[in-house]
Amino acid sequence: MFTLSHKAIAVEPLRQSLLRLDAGGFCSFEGWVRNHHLGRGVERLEYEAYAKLALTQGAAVLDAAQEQFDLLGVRAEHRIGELVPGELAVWVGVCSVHRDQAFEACRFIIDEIKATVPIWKHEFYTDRSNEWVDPTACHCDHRHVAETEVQT
Amino acid sequence: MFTLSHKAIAVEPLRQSLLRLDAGGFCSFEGWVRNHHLGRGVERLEYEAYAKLALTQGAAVLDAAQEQFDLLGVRAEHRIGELVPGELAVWVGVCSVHRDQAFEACRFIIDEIKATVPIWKHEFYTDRSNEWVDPTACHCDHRHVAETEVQT
Amino acid sequence: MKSVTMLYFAQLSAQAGCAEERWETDVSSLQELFAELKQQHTWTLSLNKVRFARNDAFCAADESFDDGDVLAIMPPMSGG
Amino acid sequence: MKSVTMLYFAQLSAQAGCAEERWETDVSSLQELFAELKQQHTWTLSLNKVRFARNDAFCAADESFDDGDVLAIMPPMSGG
Repeated sequence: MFTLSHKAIAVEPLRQSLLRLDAGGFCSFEGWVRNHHLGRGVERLEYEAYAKLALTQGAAVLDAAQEQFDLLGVRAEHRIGELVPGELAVWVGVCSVHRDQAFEACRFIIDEIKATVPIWKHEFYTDRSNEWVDPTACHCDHRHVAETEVQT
Repeated sequence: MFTLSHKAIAVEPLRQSLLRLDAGGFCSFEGWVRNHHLGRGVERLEYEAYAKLALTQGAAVLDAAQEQFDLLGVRAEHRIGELVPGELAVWVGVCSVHRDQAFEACRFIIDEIKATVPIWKHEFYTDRSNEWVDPTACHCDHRHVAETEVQT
Repeated sequence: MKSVTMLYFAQLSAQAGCAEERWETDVSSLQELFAELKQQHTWTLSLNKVRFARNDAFCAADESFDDGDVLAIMPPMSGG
Repeated sequence: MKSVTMLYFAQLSAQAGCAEERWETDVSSLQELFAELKQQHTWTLSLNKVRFARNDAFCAADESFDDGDVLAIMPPMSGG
């Protein structure tokens, strides 16, 4: 199940929803809001979603993971709205009989969510500028160039 | 920090010990006690440790991960004593600036813990037999042959 | 002439000054519609960067559309 | 003749009937000590399967030891 949350993501209920007596390995990934990006201080950010399509596409990503890997459970939740550094942006959890499949599926799911689920990150920096993050504008692994608007 | 616990592992305090404002990715792995192993029903198991060496070797594994990967935090805890299916046997958590390093380090750590930290699993089956698990006795990925003692 | 509901997101919405609008058009594919709207809203993203949805489902740039459709134009995703 | 404290774990301990014992020996390396104890305790594991520790630190099979040392013989690990 893929869900969107306007409130702080509660990790423990998500994790507990996956507990199974026949599972041996559980892998989770959490995306945390960092206080820096490309050398700039991040003060806060906003996630905007195309909610209806995000929910169907998120579910499709989890379905694809279940087809591709040997899993006993999958769950993901993405936060929407305004967040500050230290907050949880996205949670992915996977359980399986063995750890291989859990690790690989978890990695697959977060990569697919980032690339295909219609959610956008608007970063607000400590220098009062802000930017819609565009991962496709990378010049290399860790440098983005996108439209920067200085707040007036 | 690598720790051993005689009580149920509490996930949330471990996770919270890794929270950092400059970290963007967190990956955790949990080993859960399964109710089956190689086709046999597992009723309970006991983990025995060479505690003193397990603590120094566990710490060495985490140190090696920090040398090999670009990490902001690592933490692992292994349960000792008697466990039943569904309980948490081991927890590993890693945070980093980016998710690549978090995933890879988490995988490295659990693999190294399993292979090098002196802890042994004694499985007790629903058919009343029991066995000290020997991963090196694998004939293939998922079949072990080891000394089986039938309880009298 | 078809009348559609357009949905814009992130920088496309910021540059257009609205997240949703009615649009009347004679073009027949989403990519032609994008070209029309790019000029109208002075969008900076090029066609190869955007993705389209028709009635809440992803679709190709050369997809056609009908009067009354809800059409979305999306910049590169950046969730996670 | 050296007197050492032996530590056994898991199936080695189960087969020996004890987890710890004093042992008097004339051999000079851990692998020789293992051969001696394997016979004594009818252990089924072979040398290439076990690991050794001397005074709570891993060591090689050809390591020597001193009177008073604490020596551990460990079967393949199976934590996790």
